[in-house]
Amino acid sequence: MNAVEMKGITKRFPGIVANDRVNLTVKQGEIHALLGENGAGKSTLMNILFGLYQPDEGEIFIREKKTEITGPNIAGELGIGMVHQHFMLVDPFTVTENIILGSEPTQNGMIDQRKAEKEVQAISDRYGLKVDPRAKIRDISVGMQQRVEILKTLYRGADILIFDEPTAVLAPKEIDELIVIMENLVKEGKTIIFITHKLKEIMRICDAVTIIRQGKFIGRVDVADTDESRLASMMVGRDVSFTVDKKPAQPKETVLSIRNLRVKNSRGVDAVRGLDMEIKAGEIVGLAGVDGNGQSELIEAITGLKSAHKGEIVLNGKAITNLKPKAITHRGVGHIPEDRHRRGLVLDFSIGENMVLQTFDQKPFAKGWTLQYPQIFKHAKRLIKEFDVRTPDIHTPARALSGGNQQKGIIAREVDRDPDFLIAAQPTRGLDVGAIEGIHRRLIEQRDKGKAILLMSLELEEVWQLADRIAVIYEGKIAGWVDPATTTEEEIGLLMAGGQVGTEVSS
Amino acid sequence: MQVLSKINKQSSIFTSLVSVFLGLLVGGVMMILAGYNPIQAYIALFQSAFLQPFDIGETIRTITPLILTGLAVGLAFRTGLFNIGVEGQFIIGQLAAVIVALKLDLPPVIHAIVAVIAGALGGALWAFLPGYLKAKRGVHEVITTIMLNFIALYLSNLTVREWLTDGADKTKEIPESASLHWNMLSQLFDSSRVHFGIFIAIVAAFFMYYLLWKTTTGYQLRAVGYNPHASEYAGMNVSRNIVLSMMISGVFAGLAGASELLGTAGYQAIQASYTGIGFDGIAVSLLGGNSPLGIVLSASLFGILTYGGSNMEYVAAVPREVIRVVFAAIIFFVAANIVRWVAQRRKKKVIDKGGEGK
Amino acid sequence: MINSLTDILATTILYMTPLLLTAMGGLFSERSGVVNIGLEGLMTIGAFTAVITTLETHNPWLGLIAAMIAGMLFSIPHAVASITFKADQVVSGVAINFLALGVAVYLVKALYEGAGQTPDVQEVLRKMPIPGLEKIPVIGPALFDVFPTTYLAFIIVFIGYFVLYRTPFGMRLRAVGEHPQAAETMGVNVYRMRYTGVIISGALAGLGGASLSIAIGSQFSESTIAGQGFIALAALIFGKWHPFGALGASAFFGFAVALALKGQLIGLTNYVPSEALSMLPYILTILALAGFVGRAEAPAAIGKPFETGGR
Amino acid sequence: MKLKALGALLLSAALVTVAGCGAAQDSKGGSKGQSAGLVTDVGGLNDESFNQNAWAGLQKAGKEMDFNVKALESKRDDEYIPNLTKFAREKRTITWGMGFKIQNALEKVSNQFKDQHFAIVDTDMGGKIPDNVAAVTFKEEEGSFLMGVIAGSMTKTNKVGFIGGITSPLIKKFESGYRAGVKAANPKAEVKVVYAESFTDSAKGRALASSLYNGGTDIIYHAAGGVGKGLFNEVKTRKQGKYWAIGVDMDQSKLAPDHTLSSMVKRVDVAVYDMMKKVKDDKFPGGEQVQIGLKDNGVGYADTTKEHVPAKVLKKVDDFKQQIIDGKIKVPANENELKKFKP
Repeated sequence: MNAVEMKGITKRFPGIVANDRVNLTVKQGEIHALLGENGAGKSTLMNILFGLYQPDEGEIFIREKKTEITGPNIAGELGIGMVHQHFMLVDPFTVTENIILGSEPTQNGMIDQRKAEKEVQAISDRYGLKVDPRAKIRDISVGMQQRVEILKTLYRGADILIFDEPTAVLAPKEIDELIVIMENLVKEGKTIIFITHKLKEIMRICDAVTIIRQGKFIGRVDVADTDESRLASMMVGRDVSFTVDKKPAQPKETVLSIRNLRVKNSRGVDAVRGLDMEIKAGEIVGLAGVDGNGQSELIEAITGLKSAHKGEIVLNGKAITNLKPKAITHRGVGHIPEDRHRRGLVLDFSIGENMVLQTFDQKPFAKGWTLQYPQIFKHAKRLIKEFDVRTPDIHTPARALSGGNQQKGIIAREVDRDPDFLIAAQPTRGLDVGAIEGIHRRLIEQRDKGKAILLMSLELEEVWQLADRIAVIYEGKIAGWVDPATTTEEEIGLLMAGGQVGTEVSS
Repeated sequence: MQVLSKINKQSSIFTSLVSVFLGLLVGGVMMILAGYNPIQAYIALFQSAFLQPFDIGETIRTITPLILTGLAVGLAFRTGLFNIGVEGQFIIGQLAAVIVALKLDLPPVIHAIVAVIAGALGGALWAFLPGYLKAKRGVHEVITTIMLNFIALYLSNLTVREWLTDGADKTKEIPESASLHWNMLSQLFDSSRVHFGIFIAIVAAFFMYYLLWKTTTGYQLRAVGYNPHASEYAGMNVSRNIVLSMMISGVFAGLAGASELLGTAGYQAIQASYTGIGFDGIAVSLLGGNSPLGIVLSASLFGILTYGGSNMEYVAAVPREVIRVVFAAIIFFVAANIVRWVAQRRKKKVIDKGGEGK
Repeated sequence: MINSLTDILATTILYMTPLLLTAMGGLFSERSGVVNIGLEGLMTIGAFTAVITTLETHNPWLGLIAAMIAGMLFSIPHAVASITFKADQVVSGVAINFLALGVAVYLVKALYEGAGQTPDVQEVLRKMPIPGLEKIPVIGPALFDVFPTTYLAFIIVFIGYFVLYRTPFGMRLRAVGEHPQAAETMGVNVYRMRYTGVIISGALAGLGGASLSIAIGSQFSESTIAGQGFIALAALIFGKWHPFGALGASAFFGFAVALALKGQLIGLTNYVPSEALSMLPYILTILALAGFVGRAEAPAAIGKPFETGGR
Repeated sequence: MKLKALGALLLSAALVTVAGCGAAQDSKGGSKGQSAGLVTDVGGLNDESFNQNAWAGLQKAGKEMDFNVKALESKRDDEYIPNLTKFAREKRTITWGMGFKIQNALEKVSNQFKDQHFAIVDTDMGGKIPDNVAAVTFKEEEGSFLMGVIAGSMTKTNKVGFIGGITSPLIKKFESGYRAGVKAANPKAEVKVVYAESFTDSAKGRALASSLYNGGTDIIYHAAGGVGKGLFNEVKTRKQGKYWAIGVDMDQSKLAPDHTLSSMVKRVDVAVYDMMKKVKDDKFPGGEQVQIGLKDNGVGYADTTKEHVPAKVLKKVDDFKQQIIDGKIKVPANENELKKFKP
């Protein structure tokens, strides 16, 4: 029996056809992958299935019955549940509160907290989710938050579960756990639609794949009949190489060294706890680790956005510990920030204005107190051209650019300042394959120019491909150094989870 | 509270004009239903604002402080701050100006300049406190500025009664040397009280434009207003910019107070309640889209309606409060962007894609 | 001494009542994610309607109900502009203040032949002692011999807390203010919740205004409200958007006023000018905020317009 | 939104139409030459106080002596000049400015329009009255003195109160007279004085009154405008016959008929009417200060005083009144005079 069948779905937005006659057939009890690049129209299709959008054309059959899904409520009644990529969780609420929101069990008009907690516990136990029903969302890990998302759908009795890029934020160990959970779910008779662009995961757990590209339906194949490279070319429309071309690193003198660094997080708890690290000119050091192990605090301490209360950060032989961000920038640190919308850009400024975010008050962009717009624009035009930032013109607000072009803009700005040390935090998050390739090439190019680069990424794959050495961070300390050429996924996974590994790479 | 850049971008002159027209229409409907004659009322209103040189002069005088308080609110908005305290900074501006005018003995012109500067500094000082508390202690500026308004009012009354006079209701008239009264200008408008303050206001509007869009300081102020996190990342001192923004806002408010005192009133009296000019500045700024030119235009409209409202009451016997209703309606129409909404309804189903991707 | 304590407490209660009612109103609006600067205006319209209705019907209870209804009606433009039209919520709130004061004073003038204030209401709400409890020393006369609106205010705090934190409605309302998209995916109608929040704020602020005009006072004029709505807004923020916080903040403000008044009565004005004492409540509030309260955590989605399906 | 907003407006407007009005403050006299204008202070025309009184007097004069009379309300202090100028330009025979706040404005405008008459109430213009201006002031201290006599004679607790509006010389006149009156009638009685620093905050008035009463005060006199409303609201809820309020400016007994001992009335209407008569008779007292006190019946106690004040006390009051009229008692008008005052 087909659990879901979507036929000829078309959805238009102003200027864009997000879905163009897309078909999707999912059999009962299978894990079905929906594969496509960012912006291919996966999310639109799923939002239609979930009732958030109405299709302009096409039909939907749920369990072989034609239906119209006019809202999330209807989807819920049909047993469709969605695990969102950006978690739809209310931070100050408890796990239970998040789960029961919208369909609260009541007694005399009051929420029956105890009953709800019991029920949540029961479902959690049944599928092996191990969540604490009373914990507040803001206090639990990302992996745990994702399980709360899953619990939300199960609590509502969903048997068709949509997982929207669920592994993007998880550590390898957590991914393993998630896969076990998914298998449990299928065992219990659930059907899963798995949105992703990670081919390995598809090969590992899925039964079938539907591929869409630029809003169009490309095909449906059984996983048993295909392989990674074929899926990749169907997704991208051309052949894709999985390895990043790079020569071996030629590390020179030490550019950055960190000794016994301690940094508190926003809640006043030590997030970086006595961390040591050295990065040399001409190498990329990858910082791997599960989200929330002190990566962000480390980077903010290096760049002066957070103060370290112990330890030392030395750049080119001079201490930069707890200097102001401006001073650190001047001494030659470039920073591609983790969250480009929050930190990297002033979205309401034009892309041109964003290009001088740190240098607006220096010559030639300013003369005394006045800004020299002609110079600023000239500079911006050059960067946009050199780094291939696609924008109608330099006066376009940064907000209006695509994620990839925003990121290219930031990289252009940071790289052009010619820093000795470049921090790239999650540089390709949320970007499509084409953009990722370009950004990776830029980073390698900078390395080859003799820059020291710290690459922080939650995507192990990325660290692996780019880094010359990998530092695994666990609970605010470097748990171990590994050589990407020789290490195994198990080894890194173990380090990320706090285990000990015998091998140590000398630096 | 987020920066109000949105309305600025969307409100074209056309939107504003249509909104003004609709607002007057609402006022007219109210008058008809209450049995008044709106045509007669509006004629009386605009006649009084424009017909005679004296009235034109007085209208300009009414507009003057509104421009300045509008700029004060607008500048703060631009940098992500909601300065409800313009009223209090206005009062302190008056107070500082009158103190200098009465207590110092300086030659003409210089005396006036010093008094104006004192007013500006007074306003800046009064705005420094909420700015500092916001930047350093995270105290919401809306609360502190509301509180400081009350404190300013009492402080002014106290100073007038205990220090500037011997228990009197109001201070002496300021000396000629400190006055912003300019005989030539006044004579031009049939000895109305239009005074030098209007030039201060216009210069302030230009200054705001230049500061925000042409200088490094302005670049930082705007960046901090739009995105404090990115500004911090880029090495700007967010706290300092918040304090600075409040203080510049306070300077505008203080200038409004000083120019009102030195140009219009000529003395400081014990006040039973607020003048309302500071609060009106909020509306002026919002209608003007927080841009200097917009603020000058909306202050003009507000001034015309306010000044003309008195004559409307006199001639057509329509309670002038209807003007407040008209203004409220205009703000609603501009804020809800009624024009764009209608246009969208025509096109149907057109959703602004630019609003996505947050 | 005991007498003074009772006195201070009684004045505190008197002053905090309208603030508390209005702040509770603001709480519902802002918890749903809609900033409400218009509380001042909603109080104004409530105060006006209560007086007019009581003058016509000679029944102050009808006055209270009418004030709530009028507050609700006047909150609708704010809801429509800021929720449906996605207008800036601060702007819309400012417009509400203009509109309410304009309409109220316009109508007073139109109804009473140009008068600046309404006639005096004879049938005001009187203090209602609770037999037995009012006899308790010190707190009895202050807490249990008060206006019905004061009891109402305290009841509303508890009901408000209960509704917000114990009922599905409250949970949904808070969820909408924190993360509307999350609430929407759970089948909560964000628009409806926000409309409800804003309209409740209108009702309670209307009640707050009425408590000033037909319980504490007995008429309406342009200066009946005179900034109380803004102080209520401050109390809401001071109280960190929590019912008991609002209670504490209103009480603190009332207490500061009471201290200042008491200071005059015991002859402090021989040493300190009375204006200085009048400033006291405002100075204390700033000190309290700067000293121990510090950063207030607003509902996460406050002030942000909501678009279906957006992220 | 438009529809709903309009709906609300329609509703409110319909209310108005039902009430059926549209007040015009214009009472056309129809005379050719003679006309008068009145500019209120920010209190507005219907302030239940001196603006309203003055307007009543002017209207009466208009009717009886065939003046064309008109009034202009001022919303803010900066409107005094345009309003006065408007009447001056209309070449009105006389233009009235109400209240001390209007003094500077009237000074300027009268200087500009030298051919026309102006009159101002409640200030002597610092002693320098231009030739085309007449200044009318009241001896509020004399009326307040009588209130003090009533309070001092009738207090059972020997504690009486005074609530002032914003501290200012004018209000100090009321306070000084009142204190002197209490002292004269009952040297043992203590006067508790508080200022609300507001003329509008009736809640503050109520809290102050409540505290005063709780502290043993049994009679309170106020000179605090709208703040005084709070006094009446409070006294109404208290035991009749034990707690009393005394009103000001007009007979305020209707605010709390069973609790109002008396009111100090200030007959602005009479003063205005008399002045208009002088204008009519071409005897305009330009450059002069017209001081109106007990003697001229410009201040005094309200007629309703007899309802709660026993005849014995009333007689005493009348005695004092006569002494003041005869000049035997000089009532203090400020704190310094009060210090020297000996009954």
